[in-house]
Amino acid sequence: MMETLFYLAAVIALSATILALTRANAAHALIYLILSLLAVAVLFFLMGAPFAAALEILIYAGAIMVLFVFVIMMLNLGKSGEELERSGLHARNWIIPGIMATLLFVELMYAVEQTSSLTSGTAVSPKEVGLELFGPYVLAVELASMLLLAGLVGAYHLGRRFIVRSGSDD
Amino acid sequence: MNTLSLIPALPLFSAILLMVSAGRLPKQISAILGVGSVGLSALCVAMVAMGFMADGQVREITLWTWIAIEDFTPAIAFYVDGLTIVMMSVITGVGFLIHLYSVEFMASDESFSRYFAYMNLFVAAMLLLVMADNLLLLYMGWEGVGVCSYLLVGFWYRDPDNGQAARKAFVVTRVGDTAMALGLFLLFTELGTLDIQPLMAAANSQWQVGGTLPVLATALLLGGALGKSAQLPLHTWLPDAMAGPTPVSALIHAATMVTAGVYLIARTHELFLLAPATLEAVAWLGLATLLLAAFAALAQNDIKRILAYSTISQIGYMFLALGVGAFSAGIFHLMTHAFFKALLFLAAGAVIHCLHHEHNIFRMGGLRTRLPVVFASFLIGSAALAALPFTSGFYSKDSILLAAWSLPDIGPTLWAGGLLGALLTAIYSFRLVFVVFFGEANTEPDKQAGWKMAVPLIILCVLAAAGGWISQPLDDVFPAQGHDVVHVIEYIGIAVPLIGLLLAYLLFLGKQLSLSSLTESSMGKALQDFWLKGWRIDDLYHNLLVRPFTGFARLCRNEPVDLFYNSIAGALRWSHRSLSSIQTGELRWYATSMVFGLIVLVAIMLRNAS
Amino acid sequence: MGGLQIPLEHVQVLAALLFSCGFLGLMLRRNIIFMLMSLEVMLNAAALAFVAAGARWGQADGQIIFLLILAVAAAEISVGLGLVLQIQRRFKTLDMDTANRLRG
Amino acid sequence: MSLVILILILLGGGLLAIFAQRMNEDMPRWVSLATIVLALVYLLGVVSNLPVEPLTIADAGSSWLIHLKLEWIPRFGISFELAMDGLSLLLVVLTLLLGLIAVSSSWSEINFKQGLFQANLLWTLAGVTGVFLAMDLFLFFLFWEVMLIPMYLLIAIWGHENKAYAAMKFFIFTQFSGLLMLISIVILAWQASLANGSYSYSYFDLLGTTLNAKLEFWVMLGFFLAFTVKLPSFPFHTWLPDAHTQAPTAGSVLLAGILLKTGAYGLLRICIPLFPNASMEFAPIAMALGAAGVIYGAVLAFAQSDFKRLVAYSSVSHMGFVLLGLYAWNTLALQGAVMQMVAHGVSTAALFMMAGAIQQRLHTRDMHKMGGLWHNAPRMGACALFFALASLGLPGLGNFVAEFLVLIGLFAVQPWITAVAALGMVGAAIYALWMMQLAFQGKPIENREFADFGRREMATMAAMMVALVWLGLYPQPVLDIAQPVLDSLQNIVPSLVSEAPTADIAGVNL
Repeated sequence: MMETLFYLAAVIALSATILALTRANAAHALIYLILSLLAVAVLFFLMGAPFAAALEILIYAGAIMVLFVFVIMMLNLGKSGEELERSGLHARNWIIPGIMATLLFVELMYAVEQTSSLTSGTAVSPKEVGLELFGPYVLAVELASMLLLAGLVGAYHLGRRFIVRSGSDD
Repeated sequence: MNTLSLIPALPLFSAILLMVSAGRLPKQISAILGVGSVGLSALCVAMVAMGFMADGQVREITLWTWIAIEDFTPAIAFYVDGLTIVMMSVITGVGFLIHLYSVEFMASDESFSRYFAYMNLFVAAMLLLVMADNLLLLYMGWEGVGVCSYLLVGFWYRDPDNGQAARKAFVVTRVGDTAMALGLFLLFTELGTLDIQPLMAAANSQWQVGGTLPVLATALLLGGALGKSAQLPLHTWLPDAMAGPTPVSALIHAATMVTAGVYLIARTHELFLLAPATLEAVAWLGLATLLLAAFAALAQNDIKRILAYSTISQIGYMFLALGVGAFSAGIFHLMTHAFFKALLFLAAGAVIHCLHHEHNIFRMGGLRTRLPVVFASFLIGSAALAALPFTSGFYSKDSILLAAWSLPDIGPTLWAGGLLGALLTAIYSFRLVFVVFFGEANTEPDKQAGWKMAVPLIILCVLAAAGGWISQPLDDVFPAQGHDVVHVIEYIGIAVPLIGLLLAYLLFLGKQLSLSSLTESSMGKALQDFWLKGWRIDDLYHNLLVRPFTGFARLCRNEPVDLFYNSIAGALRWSHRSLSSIQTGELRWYATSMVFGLIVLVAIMLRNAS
Repeated sequence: MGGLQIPLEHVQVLAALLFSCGFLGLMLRRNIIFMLMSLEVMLNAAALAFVAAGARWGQADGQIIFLLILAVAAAEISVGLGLVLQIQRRFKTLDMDTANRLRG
Repeated sequence: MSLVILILILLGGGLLAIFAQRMNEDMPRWVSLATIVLALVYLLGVVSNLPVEPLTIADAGSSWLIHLKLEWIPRFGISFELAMDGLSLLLVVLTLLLGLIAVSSSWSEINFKQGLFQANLLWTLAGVTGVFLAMDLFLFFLFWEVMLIPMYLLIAIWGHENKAYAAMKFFIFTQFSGLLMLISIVILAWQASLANGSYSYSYFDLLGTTLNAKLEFWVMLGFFLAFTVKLPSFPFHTWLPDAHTQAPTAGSVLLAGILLKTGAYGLLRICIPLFPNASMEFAPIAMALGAAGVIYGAVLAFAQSDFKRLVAYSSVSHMGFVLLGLYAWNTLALQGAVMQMVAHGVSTAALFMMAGAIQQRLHTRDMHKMGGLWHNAPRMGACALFFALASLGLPGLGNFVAEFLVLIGLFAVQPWITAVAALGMVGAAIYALWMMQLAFQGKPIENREFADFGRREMATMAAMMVALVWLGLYPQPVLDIAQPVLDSLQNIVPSLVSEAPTADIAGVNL
């Protein structure tokens, strides 16, 4: 039963992703993307990674997607953007990307080990993750914090100019 | 300072002084410097010559070592023997007269001092040429006179034609000079010295008569001589060189420089004696040149061009003499020719001077009474040129023909050719006299020759008439040559010029004989035109050498080698363009290429893993 | 609470599929917002693969890498969206085919 | 230390010139002049105070006068090694003298950034001096580049209408060939270290290094290309006409007068002694290139209508003689080549100065727009005539001695190539006189304002004329200075001819 749930979530994640990436309307696409992320969170949970599942929902589906929503709302894309997107989704535009993506997928398939092995089934608790994180991975944490700081500064810089001096050209 | 070194130094210093002063000196002082230095030089020559006559000693002096590298040690050194004395006397003596004459001739020219600077420089270079004790120094004089000739032919630089003539003179002779330089290289490489006397000794001891090396070396030297002496095939520059002032033509292109080739061969005659093949070639070339130039002289209208062709022709005689081994006869003719040809040129110059620069003989005429001194000079000069009996030219030409006759095998042919030349010489020289001085006057002279012109003319008249009795101190220089005097030959030699004179009289003055039927025919006209243009050898060279050269130069003008480098640059630019064209700026395109790269990388990794 | 025992390949196939889809979207879409979304999908797919691998061994490392990916995604998207705003302002469009100032 | 001080004087003078501009626009050229004079006086002082008898060393086999070696990068065996012998001395003196000429020729020509101009000029001189003195190949390469960059700036900043192209072309040609040389230097040092066990870039250590024949050839080719591009030899000469034409007068003077000589110096000092076997193999090709350069340069010089281009091509022709002389490698030819370096430096510098003076007055270099300048400027015409005659090799002037020695030396080795190269003398007559005709003779243009040479210009010209006459009539001092060096070089490489040469002259010719 739980396995069925797993495969169901997998199918949902995949189909939601595909739908998200084929929508012309950004808001619609975003909803599908959130759906996909939630489905992935379910997968995490089922694989015994509850902490990851929670963060997936909180940060990915929550914070990041909300950011998208804000931006889409600020930009007010409108009908014309939609038309443009729709025209970009012609069948002939699919050919090369399609081939490329398929090739990549085939290669990744080769990369997947053929020896059938199951996941362990043991859950890894947030505590263990925390211990590991501030133990051997503490340097990575510092790097990540640095990266986030850089992202913060960059976003502030870019956004500030947009907000404060939107009247002037550049 | 030694008298010997003063001889070339005086004109040289005068030339430098005149050049540095750059025309700031008054004309009189320039004239005194220019004429005086050559005159003093002539006096020095006279002193040296008298000393030489007294003791017969060869005089040598080394001023300083020019270059000393291992065995190569040419010095600035002079060597004066009988041959040099003859040459020096001609150069300074005739040179002095011509300088004096120039003072009047050039009196109104704005570049008066420049003229005398060049002339003095020329005299210095020419003296260097004949006095040099080694071939390198001789070569320096050789090139020096070439440059002075260039400068003086192109003296009136405003007319591009004069410049053209000057350049032609220099470049054509340079071709010969280059051959001569190669000859020097060969001589030094093989014999290890360029000092003339040791060189001759070494050649005599190391080379065999008729060997390859002597023939080659003398042929190369001959190249230089042909260029300088305007002999076939390098003679084309001389008629054009008449663009210069007339005294220049008299000094450089009649009396001295053009005979440098004769001097060279005479100076190195021991080498030439080792190479009979070259010597024979000298004779044949001389003969061909003398006939060719004589025919061309017949058809000219320009008074100076007639004289130019006659110069070429007379030098042909000298070459003929050298070729048949009659070196002293050749030098003798050189001297007498210097007298009478200088005389003719100066007289022609006087005519031109008095007729406001008229050159065409058919626009002259009847000048006999109006310019009596000039007429007398011209008459005597022409008589000597035509070798009428008892003139100087008669003695020299006669000895040449005699020497040619006495040569076995080819002798009679050479003699006959020379005789034909003598006939033609008589015809064209008296054609000149008759047309210019007799008949009706076409142009009135506007002035008379002054004393500075007249005195040189008179002195030269005496020399041209009586120069045949001067004996040259050449016995120690050249091998003795005795020939049996064949009286018949002598009589023929006397008769032929007279026949020529008669023919000229009948054709051009008395009009008893008429060539009109001949000259009117298309054939005759073509021939006349052909000769007028000097056998069209100029055209031949123009088409054969000049045009390909200029064509090639024009073709290469924009640097064909750059095509190669530009093609490299072009290839780089092309690849730059094609590479930058894939930088479309489209983000999706970049993403796609990244995917492609990823695919390839993953494929490589998979391949390595498996 | 225990986890599910699932063949690892299945999860990895899913991750690969998601990743390919993300790439496909990246190559296909002209709107930069969709491109950013595709990037998120790809990051997410990678995270999935890590988490699955962590689950295979029952270790926390997979989740830690997920955390790092999350940090990268957050930083990337904050800057990316800032850029989107700038692009919209400068080019008055989000169509990346029109905004091709990178052309060489 | 004296050699270091010499180079430092020039480098420091450059800096001083930049600062001097802040004081006064005219100051830099005075600084420049003073610097060069100081360097010259210092050099002559040093040379005259040498403990040995002036300019000849008793010590058998050694012709070196001064030698200095300091550690620099000991890890790779690179040292700061300078040395001077007669050849270097001659060339350094020539460099400084032409430096004076260059300052004089730029006296009134440069009207902006005077300080930087003079600084670049002095730095070029410093670089060239360094090239002539460096005895460590790495240091040699360094100086090789040092002289390049200020020269590039001289052309690129103060050049004429097409300066960017010319400067870039000059830079790419020399830089690329310099790169080849660097590769060769490194390979050579590496190979030597394999044999000796330790790295050294010193010329003295590398002499006599034996490489395998194939490698030696390629390494030699690297040096050869670097030096023949600089020389320049046909077919690597195409940068030269452009660079010369576009450079300011002082730049042309330096380029023609001394930068080209570094190529010849490199061949003589480095390329042939270090690789005797490969050079022997290569000599016929090098000589053919030299002869081709002589003829080609002469023909193209004739084809030009730009005064400076004409002179530039005449340089190509003249430097062909140097190449011929070097590869003939006998005393006469080598002396001729050295002589040609000196004489050509002077005569071509003078012609470029002439061109610069005309351009300054008429604002054109096109000879078809000149004509009859003799009428307006007889002094200038006389100078031009003199140097044109020098250029065509009139005996009695330095160039003739040089060309004659080269050819007479070459004849013993390669009579046929000599015959071809001798045709260059005819070509020289054609272009030199054609130049005179176009620029100075012919009908003068009416109402043309054209100032004749002034005192400063005449003094410079007169100095060069005296120098050429002296070289032409009494070249012995120069020959004597160079002789011990050439002897020692010939001890290292006895001959570049594989078989006995003179035996077959007759056979070859007929």
